[in-house]
Amino acid sequence: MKKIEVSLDTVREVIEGFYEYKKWHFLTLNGLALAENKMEVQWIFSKYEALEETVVYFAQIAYTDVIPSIVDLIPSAIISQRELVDMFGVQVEGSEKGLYLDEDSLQNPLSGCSL
Amino acid sequence: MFSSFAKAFTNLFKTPQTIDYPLTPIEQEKEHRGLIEYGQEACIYCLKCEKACPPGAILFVPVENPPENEKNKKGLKYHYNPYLCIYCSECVRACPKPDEALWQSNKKSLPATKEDRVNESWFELERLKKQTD
Amino acid sequence: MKQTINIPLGSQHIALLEPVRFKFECENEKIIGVDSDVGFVHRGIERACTTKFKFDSIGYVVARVCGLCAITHSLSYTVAIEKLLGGEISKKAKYLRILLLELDRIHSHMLCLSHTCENAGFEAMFMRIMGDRELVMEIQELLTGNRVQFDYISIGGVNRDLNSTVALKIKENLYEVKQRVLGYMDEFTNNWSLSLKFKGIGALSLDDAYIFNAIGPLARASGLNIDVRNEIDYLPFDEVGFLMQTHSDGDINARNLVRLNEILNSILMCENIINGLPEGEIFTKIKGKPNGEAIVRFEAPRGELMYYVKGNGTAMLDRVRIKTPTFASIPAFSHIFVGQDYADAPAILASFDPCLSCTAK
Amino acid sequence: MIETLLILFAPLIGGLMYGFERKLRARMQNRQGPPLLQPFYDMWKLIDKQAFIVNPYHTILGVMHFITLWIVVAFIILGQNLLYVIFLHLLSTIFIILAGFSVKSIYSHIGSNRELQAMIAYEPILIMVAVGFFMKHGSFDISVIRENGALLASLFLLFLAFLMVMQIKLKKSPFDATEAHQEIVGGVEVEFSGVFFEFIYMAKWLEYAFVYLLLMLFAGNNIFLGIGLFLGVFLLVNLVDNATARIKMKHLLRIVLAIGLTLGMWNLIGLAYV
Repeated sequence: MKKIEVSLDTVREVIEGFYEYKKWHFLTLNGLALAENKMEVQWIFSKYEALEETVVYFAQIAYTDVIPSIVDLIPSAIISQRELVDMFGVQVEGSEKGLYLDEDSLQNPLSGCSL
Repeated sequence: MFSSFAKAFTNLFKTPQTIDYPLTPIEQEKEHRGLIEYGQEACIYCLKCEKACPPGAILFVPVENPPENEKNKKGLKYHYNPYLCIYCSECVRACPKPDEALWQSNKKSLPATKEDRVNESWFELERLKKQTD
Repeated sequence: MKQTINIPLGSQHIALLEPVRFKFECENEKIIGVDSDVGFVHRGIERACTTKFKFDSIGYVVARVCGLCAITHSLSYTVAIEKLLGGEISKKAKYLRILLLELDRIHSHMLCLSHTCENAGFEAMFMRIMGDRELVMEIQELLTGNRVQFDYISIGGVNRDLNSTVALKIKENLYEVKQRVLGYMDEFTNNWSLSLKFKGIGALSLDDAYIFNAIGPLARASGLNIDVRNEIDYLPFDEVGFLMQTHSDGDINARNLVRLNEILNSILMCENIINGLPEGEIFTKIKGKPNGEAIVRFEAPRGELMYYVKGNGTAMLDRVRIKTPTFASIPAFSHIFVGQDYADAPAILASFDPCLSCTAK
Repeated sequence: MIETLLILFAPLIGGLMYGFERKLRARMQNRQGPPLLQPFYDMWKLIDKQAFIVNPYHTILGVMHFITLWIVVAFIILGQNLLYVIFLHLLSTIFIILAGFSVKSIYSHIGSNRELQAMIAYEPILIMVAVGFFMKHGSFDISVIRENGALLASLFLLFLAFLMVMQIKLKKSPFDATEAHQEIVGGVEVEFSGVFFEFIYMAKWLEYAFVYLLLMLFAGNNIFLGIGLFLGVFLLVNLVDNATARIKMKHLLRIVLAIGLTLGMWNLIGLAYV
């Protein structure tokens, strides 16, 4: 597992430069609640037909930040982005709330601050 | 298509695979993981099983009159909730005296009815447990 | 005037006994747009793993994410913890883990095949495959003590040893299953009415499989070489005879054939394991508290399953992230539906082998 | 007297046939299957269910469907005109199609659509069967057909075409797309409930009686051939049901019209010139 830190401003460019759709497999978008109202967002990729090659791009952000969308680069990212929005209550460009949780359920269950 | 056709026809003359369930009982495997059973005499009250149980289906709660077991110093009583149990047998593996104090049978638990009062009385025990901790 | 009709499939539907809703926008019976909703029964397992349970019992919690691939969930989690604790398990335990993993794959694939047949309106085939699936369920119960929730994996090894009578029974039953599977192979390729329902229906091209990050049998049926068993090193899949099964058509028929071939390959692997089971302990005690982060991937019957685990040196974990196969394939699903007939939609859906209890974890 | 009793008990006989068929089908699939009287237990249970009227026309049309079908079966038993029987049966099907269109459920609409398309496929064949009998006997009367000898040999191609119709009318694979419970949850019957669904359920039994009574006409006055034909075809229908998947509506139309009409035409041409 290789971890590379990026910032929210550059993440799109980095992923655009890195992602070759026949070489890399986009696994998922992962969130991680940190202390002091911060969270970590991870974009996880793995290489096709390679032994244990996982690359994680991560950025540490505040809950108020808006995460840029990568759906135009990787269409299947939409589903993870919407999950991130539902579970953490952060904003991701172009991803609405409400795919995983209903309105009357506990909101943002995984975020460290809202509970 | 014709093999299915022939199969459907030959199946007419075979004994069906399904059984008349409530009338013909199901044969239980000997090694089936079923209810947990407890032998009070052998228990040394180390509470390892209680700590190991993932869903918390085993509780040792103090009673007013301690049972006749000299190893039981705090006056604890074993309680087991078969409807919470996931039959993983972690408790049996944690037990220092398996087969005597705690073992797994191959019996299945019966469906809970209202009379079993699995919820309320169990919640009461859980509250009691919290108080003693 | 309104030109299209909306046909709902779910959230309760005969063809799919799981809470998911697809809303198809149709012209006559041709689907031109798909909308899906999956969040009917969110169970909050990820949160429970970090707030309610200690790390050593989470293996049993995540096994309850899904009934059909329970073994893959608990195995992935356990391997992640073993990675964090730095323990090495015995070779025999590794072999037994693969054995149960492959048995699970066999019965899960059989369930999917039977369900696909039922949704194509072929009830007899459904009953036939379901009946034969009992052979596998039986040996699973003998091996682990339960038919569905195996609870076989524990941190440091496996819970039960394989004795010689069970090994013999497994070999006998698997031989029988192999004969039956060869029979299905004939049925799936030669039945005229099934070919009308399956050939050329619900196709996914190789390029689309790359673009939508398709996984599992869905991707392999389109010719994409993705099988996590090929990409991991913590279990010795290459030693027991793993071979990747692919097809190039990408339609329902191709998916069925990929699944059938995988069953045959799994049977072969199980036989190899039983014949060459190494001597040794099945359980090694691993001590410590997890610290750090680990990503573990496994090939569940439906595709790639990913666990991300982060520990902080205490008994409670910081984060358990479960990426389930069906969840990751939803964009690909929605893409395939467009342009198909509504009459084919249930069969297409079943051929994806969706597992909504995984998705709503 | 026997005729009156037969007419009165026609739905029950159909129900027994349906129950037996469920048992037979279960055995073909290596199962035990429900008890023989399961359809009647179902009926008993349905009485307890709340009868929900979506709209009055829908309910009335459903009941009309049942009554017309009963009259159709009565006409066959009484030996009336075969052509009338076929057209009256058409009317009963139209009732259920209208019922399907009268509610808002999309499944019901698709079911009605499919029912209409299926009608286009099988109706010409039914009429050709009637014409075939007319060309042999010079009369459409069922009583005349029953008095004369078996026509199975001379109408054999029409008989083959009729077997396809049976598969559609009895809603059996491969031609059961009209009901297709995995796709459209039963089609036209989806909005009926409680006691009103019983009428639709009984209409299904009457459909059995109707189809098998038409089949027996091929045996004419030969009772043994009639019984043999009934048993053989009963088995065949279920075997085919167990060996095929449900094909789509467009395939159904193509196959039934192409093969069925051709077979029927050849038979009629043969009757006219040979």
